[in-house]
Amino acid sequence: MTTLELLSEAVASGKSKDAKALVQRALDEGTAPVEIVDRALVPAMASVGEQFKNNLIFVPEMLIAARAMKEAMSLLEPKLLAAGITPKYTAVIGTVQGDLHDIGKNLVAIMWKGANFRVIDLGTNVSPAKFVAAVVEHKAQLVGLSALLTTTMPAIVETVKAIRGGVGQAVKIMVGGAPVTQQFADEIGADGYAPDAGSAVDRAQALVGAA
Amino acid sequence: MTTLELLSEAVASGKSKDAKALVQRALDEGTAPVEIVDRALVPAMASVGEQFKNNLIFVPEMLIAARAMKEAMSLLEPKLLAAGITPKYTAVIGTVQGDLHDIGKNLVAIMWKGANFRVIDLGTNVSPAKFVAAVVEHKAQLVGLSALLTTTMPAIVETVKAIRGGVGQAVKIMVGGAPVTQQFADEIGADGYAPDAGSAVDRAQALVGAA
Amino acid sequence: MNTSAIPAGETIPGDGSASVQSVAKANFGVSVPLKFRELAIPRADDLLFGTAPRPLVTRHGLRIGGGMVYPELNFTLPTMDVSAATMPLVARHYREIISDALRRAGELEVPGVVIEFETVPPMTATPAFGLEIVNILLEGMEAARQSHGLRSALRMTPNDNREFARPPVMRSGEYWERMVELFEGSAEAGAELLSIESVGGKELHDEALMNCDLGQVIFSQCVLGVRDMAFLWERLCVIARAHGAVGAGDTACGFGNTAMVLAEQKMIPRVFAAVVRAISAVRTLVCYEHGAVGPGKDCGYENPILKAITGRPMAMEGKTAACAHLSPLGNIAAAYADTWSNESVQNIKLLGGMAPTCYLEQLAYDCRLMNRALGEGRESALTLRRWLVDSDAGLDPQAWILTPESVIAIATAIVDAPDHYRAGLAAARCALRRLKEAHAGGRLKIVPRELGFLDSMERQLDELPDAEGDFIEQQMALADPAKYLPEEYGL
Amino acid sequence: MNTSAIPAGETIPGDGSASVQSVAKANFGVSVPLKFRELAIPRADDLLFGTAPRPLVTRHGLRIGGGMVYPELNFTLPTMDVSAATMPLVARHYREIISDALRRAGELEVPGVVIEFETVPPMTATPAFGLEIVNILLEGMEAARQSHGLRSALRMTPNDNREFARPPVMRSGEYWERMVELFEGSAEAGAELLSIESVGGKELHDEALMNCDLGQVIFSQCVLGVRDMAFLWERLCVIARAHGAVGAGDTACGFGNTAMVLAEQKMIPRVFAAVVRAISAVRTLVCYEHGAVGPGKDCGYENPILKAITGRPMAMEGKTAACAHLSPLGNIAAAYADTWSNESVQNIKLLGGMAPTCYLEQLAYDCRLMNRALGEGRESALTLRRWLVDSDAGLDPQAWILTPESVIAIATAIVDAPDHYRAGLAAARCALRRLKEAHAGGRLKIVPRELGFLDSMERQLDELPDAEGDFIEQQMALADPAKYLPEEYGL
Ligand SMILES: [Zn+2]
Ligand SMILES: [Zn+2]
Ligand SMILES: [Zn+2]
Repeated sequence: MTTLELLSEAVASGKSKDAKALVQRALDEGTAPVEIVDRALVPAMASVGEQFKNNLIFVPEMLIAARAMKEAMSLLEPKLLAAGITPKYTAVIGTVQGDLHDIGKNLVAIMWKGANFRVIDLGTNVSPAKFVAAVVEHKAQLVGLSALLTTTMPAIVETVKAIRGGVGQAVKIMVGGAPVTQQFADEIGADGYAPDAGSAVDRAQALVGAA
Repeated sequence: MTTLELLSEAVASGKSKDAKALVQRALDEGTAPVEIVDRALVPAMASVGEQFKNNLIFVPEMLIAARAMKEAMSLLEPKLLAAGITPKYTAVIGTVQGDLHDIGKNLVAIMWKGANFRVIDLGTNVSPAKFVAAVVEHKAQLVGLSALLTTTMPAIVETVKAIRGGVGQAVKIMVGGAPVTQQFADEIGADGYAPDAGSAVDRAQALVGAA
Repeated sequence: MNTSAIPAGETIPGDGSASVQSVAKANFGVSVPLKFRELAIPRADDLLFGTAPRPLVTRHGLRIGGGMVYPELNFTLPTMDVSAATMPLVARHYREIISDALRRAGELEVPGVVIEFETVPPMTATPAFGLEIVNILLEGMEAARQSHGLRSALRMTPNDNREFARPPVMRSGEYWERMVELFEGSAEAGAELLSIESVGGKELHDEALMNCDLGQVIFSQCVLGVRDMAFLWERLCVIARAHGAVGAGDTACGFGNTAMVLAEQKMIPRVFAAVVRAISAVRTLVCYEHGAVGPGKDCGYENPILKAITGRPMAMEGKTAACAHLSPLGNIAAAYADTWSNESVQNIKLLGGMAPTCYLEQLAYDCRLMNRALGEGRESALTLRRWLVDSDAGLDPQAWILTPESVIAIATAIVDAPDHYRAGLAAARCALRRLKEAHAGGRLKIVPRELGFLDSMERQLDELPDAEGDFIEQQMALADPAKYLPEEYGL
Repeated sequence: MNTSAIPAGETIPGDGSASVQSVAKANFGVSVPLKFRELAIPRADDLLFGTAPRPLVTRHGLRIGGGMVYPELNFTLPTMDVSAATMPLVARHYREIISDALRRAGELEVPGVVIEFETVPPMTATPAFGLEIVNILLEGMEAARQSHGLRSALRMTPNDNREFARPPVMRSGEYWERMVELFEGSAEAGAELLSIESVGGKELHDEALMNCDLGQVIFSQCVLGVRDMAFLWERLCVIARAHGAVGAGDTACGFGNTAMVLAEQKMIPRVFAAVVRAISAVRTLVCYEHGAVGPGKDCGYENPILKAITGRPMAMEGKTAACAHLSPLGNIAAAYADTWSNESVQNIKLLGGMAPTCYLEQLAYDCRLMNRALGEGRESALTLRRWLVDSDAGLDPQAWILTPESVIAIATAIVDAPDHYRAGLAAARCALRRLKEAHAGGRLKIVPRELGFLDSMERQLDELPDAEGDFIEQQMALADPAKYLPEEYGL
């Protein structure tokens, strides 16, 4: 196996130390940082995401892979930054105002990062204005709104309105969370809906044209 | 007991023959037709409606009273008509397009008649245009829309729109039927909602200002 | 048809060759003797959920009535209209329903599930709409079978649109033809169990209920309804045979359940609704006389009586159909269920998930409980049946006539009668007698303002003539001639 | 508190005089020994629905745990926000819910009903909103009692808003004060059963679940949660006593049920969720150590363990809470229910009526069945319990740890431990051992990709120190210090 293949395997199986060492070896072998990302790290996380989506692995297993990816990236990021290379797509994500639930939102954030999105996580109980400001500031192509309470679904509506009022159709809006349905997403003019974290990556990539 | 009291009792207990005879006796005694209606028949049916609403009697018991009322009226109507006296309020009622259920609608029609409304029953599967035409033709103060299927609730919405478009706020619109809720009535701009036939009379009278 | 020639353990046939056109026109105006002359289940203790003398084996091996109760899931659209413009959304709903509900069924490891597709009127009026959904459901069912081995069968129940004509045209015309077309297409596509909630006679029955008029009730159901069902079910069973499907069963939904709902709303007395239910068994029986093999339609609370008569498996619904209607029969209905149904629920979101999936889960657990008792053997199953029956029987006359002893008594009264009219009369008398006895013995609660109706119903029955011909003449004189077309019933 | 001094058959007291301010500040940072040192129900065959050694008698005479299972109805608003502007509409919803559901309860002649009012966050944040609804519900309940003799009791469950501060402030400040205000006002208005789904420790527990980290699970629940509940429940019981109400119970909803839902979504292994459930019993137990008398909160699936330890009645929910969440515990949960709940359903229209009314009906029939079995005596009730348990136990690890034998084993492990930390450890070990044994013996199905977690959980437990002090030190070093405030737990 090549170094990149070994690296990919190390990340997918969550071996942080091995991953870091293999990144160093690949760099030593003269592989360009962007190639290490595109040919080893992103495919590794894509495969992990796929296994997760198909219920072959659980969240903790995905999380250790994500951690290995992060370790690997810690060596690469300064070099990519120096070369002016950043992820192609930026996503803003948060739980809407009045709602504190973040498990689903956190999972989606992790999976988007694995798919090489830059993810700005605004946390929970986020006001519409804060969403709009973040989309503008980070030039996001995608924004993800999450809610778990039925009492906070109106806050999704308000947030969608605020984003459309602020930046129009320029940003794709995805919504999710236990009480949200495709029908609700359609009605409020969101661009996408994902019933679970597993399908949120495909949907996001399709929306921004990365699929 | 006076003749009018006896008549009232005969109607309430559904004795058609007695009721007819007692109307004749009252007329013979020189009581004015309009007084017979107002002081014997309407109170009798109001008491029957009240008993029905409070679950003290069943529909068949209400129906025989309504039949006795009808018998009694058959003697009075020509005289009232000749004197130019007609019921003060006219109501149009029907089951909306695409729906055939009429039990509830029929009951409401009977109860409204008992409360001395003139009732134009358009039957079932009634188009919005037909509702509008009937409201205009009969100068109705009230229109009742009924639906039982969830697939025909959109037809209620269409019918309300058509009526508002045709005659504006001039007519009060009541809606009812199994899938209908107060919330739905509010949302579509209906004036009233009754969860059951028993409460449809009070609601109708309040709406037209007869209560 | 010689019913004793039907083999126990009916299997859905591979294919057939007869066609709906080949059924000779018969004169249904003449009095037809009952075909079932004895009970398939003569003893009350053999009337049991999950167990039928003549079980039905489906293509994928569900043995309905063969020792296990299966969930039967029903669902419908949220509030919306159905037209060419909305069909993409309609299709999406059904795709979502079937994949989500069957995924859950797989997770709960149900041993099999019956899916019922009951159309809304526009889907019968435009069979292409209905067929599109049939195919979506069958695909979803096949996907679930392949991915996690979930066995299922599709029950197809087109809405009976014939009453859209007023007065209804029952045997020809647009409504009839489109309905037949949908039946044909569905059976061809793979729907295995053909069912209907047929409406023959309903055009007079609604008013009969409002007037608590037992003569008109019997006329609507046992004269008009019986003749319509004979005509209809002959043809449905031809269609079924031609495509390797079966005629499953009908229901007196528009009759017995309308009465029950009116009674729940305190519009008519419960004792009256109870007698109407007993009468309705005679009408629904006709589908089995003309080839239906079960499972009878879920909402037919007369099904226990028909199970006793025919030995066929029956779908039942009770407490877990509260999503579709409230009832006084929540537990007792389960005592006889071979499939256990939620009747109908809209595809709307509940906190726990989409409503059809939530109800699938509830049905699955109900069935698990019944199947545990069945798995321990007959004595255990009878213990559970006793609790289910005693739970409801004493509190409502409609429940009382569904006790095993009432069921056997009414079923016996029916098979002992010479024709459908007198069977209806006998069923009514039997039900009335059982209500009176139970109330007198303190075993059944009847509220005071209903008591007078027991006697008035008896008086009504006493005034009905003995011979069907006289009865028909008497009742036709009373019925509103603008409301129905006697010739559509061969009268 | 000397638990052996509690009289059997607790009755809700008339009134009291202590005040919430009078509770002395205690140092909850030190290890607290468990108060329950033996099981109130030591034999598996005495663990039974409708039956608790220490029943609770309510003001209007419900005897919860006294030989009968009562429905406990829960409901919430449709999708809408709650603010001063929408309160008239909010009030209309609750008025409609209570009158419609109790009318149906009366028609079904339920022997009594518990109504739970669980607030949404804005109703705790603005206690006047919550109190307006409390009064509406109490009026509706009183009206039903007067018009058709329906007995009921109100359980008040304010949403625990303390986590709205991040990191959460547990013992003071706006969120705490408004919540106490709502508890006070509700008890004063007549809410009889005070409950809460308290959130102490949840701020670390969510991540512990995601990582399947048992050390952090035990730290969150048995160190943080236990200390928070001791603080909280001391005060709630003072409020209750002051107004003649009782502290009913808490639940590990945000812990055990979050794990269960994540397992249903295949996010984390079911075996892990099962062990989390066992651990959660230690946390929830604390409310009973500090004066709660039951019925424990419906969604606490750890309640059977707590019933065994405390002898207090428990609310349970299962299949008929599918409206609120799917679960693998649909039937087995009923085996221990003293009240039987639907957890929560929105006030939306189903075809059969408003959803809370439909669910009231379903609960009523479920309870009728259990009460029939109970009415026949202990052997019959144990027969039904056997079916309920066997229905689910072998199919899911979370169900397996709720078999009567598992419940007694885990309960015993807890009361034998010297303190809450070691009780959590013992509960986890016991649950793990039972899962392994059952799987090895072929009695419990565990899917292959979960099997590895059995060993990895055991390894995790082996790495935890013996002494609580060492454990706290170890886990605090691992926890994200930005997420919680140790001093809010007396650490
Ligand atoms: Zn039906
Ligand atoms: Zn909960
Ligand atoms: Zn609850």
